[in-house]
Amino acid sequence: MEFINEEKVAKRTDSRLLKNRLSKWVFMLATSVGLLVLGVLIYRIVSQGYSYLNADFFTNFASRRPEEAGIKAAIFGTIWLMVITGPVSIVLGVGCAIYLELYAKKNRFTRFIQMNISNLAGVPSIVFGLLGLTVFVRMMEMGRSVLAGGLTMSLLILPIIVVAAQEAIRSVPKELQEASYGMGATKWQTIRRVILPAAIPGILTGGILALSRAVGETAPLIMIGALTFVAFVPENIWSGFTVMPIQIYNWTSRPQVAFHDVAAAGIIVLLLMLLLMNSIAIIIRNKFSKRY
Amino acid sequence: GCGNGDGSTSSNAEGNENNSSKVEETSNEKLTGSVGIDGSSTVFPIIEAVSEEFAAVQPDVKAPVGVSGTGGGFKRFIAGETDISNASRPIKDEEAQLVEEAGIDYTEFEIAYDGLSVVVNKDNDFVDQLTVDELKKMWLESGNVKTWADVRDGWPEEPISFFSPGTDSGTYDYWNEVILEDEQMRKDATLSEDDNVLVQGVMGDKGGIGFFGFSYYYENKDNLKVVPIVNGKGEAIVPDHDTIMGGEYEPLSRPLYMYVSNKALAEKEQVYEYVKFALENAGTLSEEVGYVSLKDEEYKAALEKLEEVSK
Amino acid sequence: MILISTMVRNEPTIRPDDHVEKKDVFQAKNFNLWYGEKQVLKDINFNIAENEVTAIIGPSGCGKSTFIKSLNRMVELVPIVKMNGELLYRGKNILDNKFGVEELRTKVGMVFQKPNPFPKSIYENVVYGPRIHGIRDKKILNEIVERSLKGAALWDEVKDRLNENAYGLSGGQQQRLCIARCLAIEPDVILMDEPTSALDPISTLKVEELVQELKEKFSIIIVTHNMQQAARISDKTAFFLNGELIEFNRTTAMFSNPDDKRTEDYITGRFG
Amino acid sequence: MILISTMVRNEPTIRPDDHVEKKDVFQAKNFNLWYGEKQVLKDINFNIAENEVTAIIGPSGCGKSTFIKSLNRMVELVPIVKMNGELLYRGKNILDNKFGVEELRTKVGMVFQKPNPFPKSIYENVVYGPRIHGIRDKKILNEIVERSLKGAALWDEVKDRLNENAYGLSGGQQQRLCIARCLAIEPDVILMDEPTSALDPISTLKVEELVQELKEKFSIIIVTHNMQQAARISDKTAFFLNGELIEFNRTTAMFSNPDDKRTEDYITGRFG
Amino acid sequence: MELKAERKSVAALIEENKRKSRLKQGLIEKSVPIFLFVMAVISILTTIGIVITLLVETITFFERVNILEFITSKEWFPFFEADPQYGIAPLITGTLLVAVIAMVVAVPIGLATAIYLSEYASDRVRRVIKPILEVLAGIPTIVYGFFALTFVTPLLQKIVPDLQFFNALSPGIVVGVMIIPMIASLSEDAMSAVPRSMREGALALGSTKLEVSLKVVLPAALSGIVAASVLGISRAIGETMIVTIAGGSKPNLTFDPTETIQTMTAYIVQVSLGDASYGSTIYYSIYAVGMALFIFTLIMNIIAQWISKRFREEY
Ligand SMILES: Nc1ncnc2c1ncn2[C@@H]1O[C@H](COP(=O)(O)OP(=O)(O)OP(=O)(O)O)[C@@H](O)[C@H]1O
Ligand SMILES: Nc1ncnc2c1ncn2[C@@H]1O[C@H](COP(=O)(O)OP(=O)(O)OP(=O)(O)O)[C@@H](O)[C@H]1O
Ligand SMILES: [Mg+2]
Ligand SMILES: [Mg+2]
Ligand SMILES: O=P([O-])([O-])[O-]
Repeated sequence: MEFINEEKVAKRTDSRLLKNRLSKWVFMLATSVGLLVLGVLIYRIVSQGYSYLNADFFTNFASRRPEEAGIKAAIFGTIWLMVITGPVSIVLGVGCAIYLELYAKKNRFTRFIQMNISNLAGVPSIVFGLLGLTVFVRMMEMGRSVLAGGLTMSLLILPIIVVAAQEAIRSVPKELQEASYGMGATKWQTIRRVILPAAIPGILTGGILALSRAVGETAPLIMIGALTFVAFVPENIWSGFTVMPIQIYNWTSRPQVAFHDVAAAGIIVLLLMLLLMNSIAIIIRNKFSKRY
Repeated sequence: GCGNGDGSTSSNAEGNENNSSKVEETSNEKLTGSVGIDGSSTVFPIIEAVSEEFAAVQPDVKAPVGVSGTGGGFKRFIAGETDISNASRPIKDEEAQLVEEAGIDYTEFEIAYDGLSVVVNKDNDFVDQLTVDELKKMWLESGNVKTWADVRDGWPEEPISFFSPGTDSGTYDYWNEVILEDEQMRKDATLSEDDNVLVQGVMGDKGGIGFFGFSYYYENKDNLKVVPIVNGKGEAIVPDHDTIMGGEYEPLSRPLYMYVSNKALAEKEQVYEYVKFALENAGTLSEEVGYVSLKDEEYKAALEKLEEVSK
Repeated sequence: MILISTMVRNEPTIRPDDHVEKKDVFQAKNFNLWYGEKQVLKDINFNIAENEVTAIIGPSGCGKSTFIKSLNRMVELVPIVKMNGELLYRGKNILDNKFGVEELRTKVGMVFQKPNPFPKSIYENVVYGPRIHGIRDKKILNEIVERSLKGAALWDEVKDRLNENAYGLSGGQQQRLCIARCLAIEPDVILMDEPTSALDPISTLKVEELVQELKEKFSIIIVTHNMQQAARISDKTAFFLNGELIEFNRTTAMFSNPDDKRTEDYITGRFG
Repeated sequence: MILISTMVRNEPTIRPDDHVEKKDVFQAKNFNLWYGEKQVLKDINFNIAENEVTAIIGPSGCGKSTFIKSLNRMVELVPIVKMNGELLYRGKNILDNKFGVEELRTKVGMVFQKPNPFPKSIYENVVYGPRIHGIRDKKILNEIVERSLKGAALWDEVKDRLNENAYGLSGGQQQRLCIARCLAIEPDVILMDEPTSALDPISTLKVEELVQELKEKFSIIIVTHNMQQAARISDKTAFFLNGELIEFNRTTAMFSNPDDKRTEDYITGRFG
Repeated sequence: MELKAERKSVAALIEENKRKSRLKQGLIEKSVPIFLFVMAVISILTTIGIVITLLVETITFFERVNILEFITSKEWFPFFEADPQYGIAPLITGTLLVAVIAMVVAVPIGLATAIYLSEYASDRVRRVIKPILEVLAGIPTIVYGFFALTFVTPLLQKIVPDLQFFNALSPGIVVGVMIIPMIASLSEDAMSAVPRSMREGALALGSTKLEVSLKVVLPAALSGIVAASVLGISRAIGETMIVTIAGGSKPNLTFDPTETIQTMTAYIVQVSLGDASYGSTIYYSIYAVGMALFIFTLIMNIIAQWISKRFREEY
């Protein structure tokens, strides 16, 4: 009872409590920096672009006249890109995740694959662009097609999907697997009927979030040379195409100031699309998160 | 311009034979297929307008336009990736040789005039005019210009920032040829294939100076100050529609070009139609996007040339 | 003063079936098991008779779960496991690699500590087993569902909501659903690993009653940490300690008069 | 036949200190507690005397942990908690909002179910409390460390590796380290929430012995699910059921002759 | 009796089916893992693809440009035919400048945000703020680039009069803002992974929330936080569009954030916008720069993984 002097402790407690109270505000302030920037960014874009946001904007192709410029080709291009990137990356990613989580022995090679995936997730997108340019566009002679773009993007988001799918699979309670094995189910039966259905929400959530990354990426498509003025909707996987970020980039680099407003309108559409995708992901996540 | 060499007819005929059936099948009314276009960023606004209008006439033909710069466009043209290559300078001899080696015959069409515009920041109130020699001194590595005072006595001792189109651009080549006379451009210039970067750069930098196609100045004339350039007669001329058309704005006025593969013209109906449409409408459209049209006779002559090579 | 014997069912010590010769469903012969380097089961020898409830008790970590998971080879889900000795199911050595685990597990069902229904409807849970074993006929499946749920004493409670998600059920109902799911493929033996430890007292009671009924048709091996439970429901009890089988005896005998000092210490709560 | 009284320490029923008037450290008066809408503690009334070991027993979910966490207001970490009534610590109502929790918790230490040392060195763990209270003097800190570790019967085992990470210790050592950490700020009361439930028998024994020693200087309130443990180490026992305090009595009295039928059922293992 | 008879029938049915499908099932069980293995290997093929792509063209590049010059020369002027200079140093300093500025912005703010979210904010607040912050990470970089150029740079020019229009500061700050959510989120994960019991232990000793956060949670989560920061650097190094648009395209060996710079990524974009053709040295140079970029980020990623593995706390 001699070291802890009650009076001293009490005195110190006051200053400790004050610091404690202040710190909350400091942390809150820091948090609001991010929110503030987001607010400013969105406010600027909306105030700049909303006047161009009408039905025509969605049904028109690009034009030299700002009033007539529309984003149709880019929207369809983006959708085409997703139609290729989504299935390819999800099938590959989930397959890889299943292998790693459920089949692979914990040996060196598995660890190597795992490490490789983490590293791949950190490779700059522009390097994927170089890969796409060299392998898909030039070597495989796909040209500047939707297919080349879609495959490049698939590889870009593959690691994200693998990691998300692995997490989803891992979060399926072990007990469920045990229950299935306990009934005499084979491994694949257990995977197909128990693990995958239970992991699907997580996989979809991760997949959609990864896809939304692909939707917003510009640099790799610049590398493989997605085209600038496109006044058509891709018809097949060999068509040339443009996507929303490229179209926006194109508009921002126009000399006419009015096009910058068009770009802002395009950004609004892009953000709405991303918002939609994220909301779907969040809904899926919330809907299924409390199941076990 | 050259390129309508002897070899053209033979390879032309060859292509025709191989694919004649296809060509005949395509109805004149409704065409399909695609036209591959790439090249100059200077020419881009015109061709974009052409493509846009063409889409109204032939909605099923895909005519996307790339912007790789003149040099970049030629590289793709040589690789056979495009049918039409836009250029803000005539094709270089080396390029022409490569095209020939690739077995591609082509035709050159002039489609409009441009006045290469030299601009400075809007707040710059002392630069009233520049001579070609001053420009050269400023832009050469060897000119040792650091501040405006180094350019002309009496100008303030403020640093200059230089903005130039990238080396793949025809504009750069033209500048290189006319102003720099093929000497080394200064290294600290910001180079960009994206002309808007140059516009923004000069706009945002008090000591900025840059040059690019007239249309980029024209669209931003409220935010930039164009510098009158002293021509051969000693007059300081501001680039505008009349001075460019009338030839007073020199030496920075230049024609803009389209290079078209003869084989594509002959084999692909849609390419032929596209080029024809372009030549018929280039005058109006180039005026609309801020360039200067050629004379009507020149377009007429070009159309005749088209008929000839695509036979 | 309370006698511990009041914990044990009031039945005559010599029970009528004592002289009936029952066959053994499982026999362990010098069975050893390691996780990696660590030996978790040491030289286990004992026979488990059919149509009886065999309880396995012992302090946490003594290897109870490991042992019953060996009986349907679920223990092999841990990759580092190594076993030797013999483990005979109805006379066949299940450690023999030629013995198909799927087949074994079809015969030897298992109920786990935490109720683990699939996140599907009640109906789908029950027909899971039959389905994976290729039974598709809707009528047969319906029949199986009804019979299994009745067998697990759950039918009356859920018959009107067979298509609702199993997670809507209470913990005790979920556990009985898991038992029903297990019954659906008509196993021979049912392994239960602390099936009531996550349940409230009333649900526990229900499951205990159910176990009593089920032993008419199945052989049941149940792990429990609750000695009173072992005393209440089992015919024989095995006491494990540090991976060794210390004592195996009729439950009544073991609880009233343990042979081994350690058994006595454990059941009187001196440790564990 | 085993008598349950063997579980209880062999001490005379009337103990020498029975007539000494001890002061109360805690008094609960009509204390109620809700988590959201659910009432978890109902009208609790009882007094906890100083320099005694008070055990709290009861089936899972009856509110034991909630109760002792109320005593140092740790329960307020659950945002939805609501309390009323009075909870007096040395005569002052701690539910009074003016009473600083930091101060209260300096006086009322707590040891948790799972050992929770900080991921720092053993030394740093012990001096954490003194440090935040402004003690910087190296010499004093060293002394505190030695005394606290000795107090927690850990000094001899760790004195040569004070700078090693606390996670290198065994579970039982970690738990004693947590006790030492708690002793370092010289509390008045020590709350313990099932402090041995994650420990092996030998470590359990050590902690139990320690508790016996500590009560000389501190008042100790200990939650346990192990009735034998309560019987072994506590002076008084409180039996909780469904949020109610069913019975509170001298431990010897309660285990040999419970007043309430439910207490009897519980300590004989009829439920829980 | 009846039950007994029926029971046999289901068990028999199963038995029967088993025999019938044994072959098919055996085949599935054997082939599925092979199939999945192939998919898993695609990730490796991708890496191999990247490495080979970069390597082959880089080697060609070094056949034309001395590798020593590449590493040691201080000038990067590839576009001048007469006397091209290929010293990657200016691109690297440009890249690092942006990355450092970004980290100066992102680490304190991201960390403070993480502390706020994990230690102070109520569950509800966290559930609202976190997804909103994640939006910051999801905004296409092209939008940020536009924002940096047209909003942040003019704003900064009012504060720092000497600021060039294209500079490292503005994109640096904006890249920093972009990676705030990444650092905040990963750090928050690391802090949330610190067991509740640790906080309770500290609180029970009379600590204030601030003390719990700074003295217990933060040190315990340190490895996760450091790993998050290293990943943040890696992200900043690889960021392309923001620096391309707002950083300028003037390779500049400087550490002055007010000057125009060019990053490695921006150079690659600059060249590919001009569509460098096969065969030119410039064309190969983007692969060499890409290789440098790849190596940089690879090292960062490996460091991050090493940190989070090596120093993973076993609570
Ligand atoms: N997957 C595993 N890997 C390594 N060791 C394990 C594994 N599972 C269990 N063990 C160890 O094997 C021993 C026996 O574990 P087991 O789960 O069989 O005990 P138990 O008697 O069932 O205990 P409880 O009553 O806690 O369930 C323990 O020491 C445990 O630590
Ligand atoms: N954070 C919480 N929010 C809501 N309800 C809670 C919370 N914590 C506990 N409860 C509920 O309060 C009741 C009492 O819980 P408490 O943890 O005090 O029980 P306990 O007697 O300590 O049980 P155990 O022996 O399992 O530790 C339980 O019904 C529990 O479900
Ligand atoms: Mg167990
Ligand atoms: Mg508790
Ligand atoms: O893009 P250019 O017109 O300058 O070649």
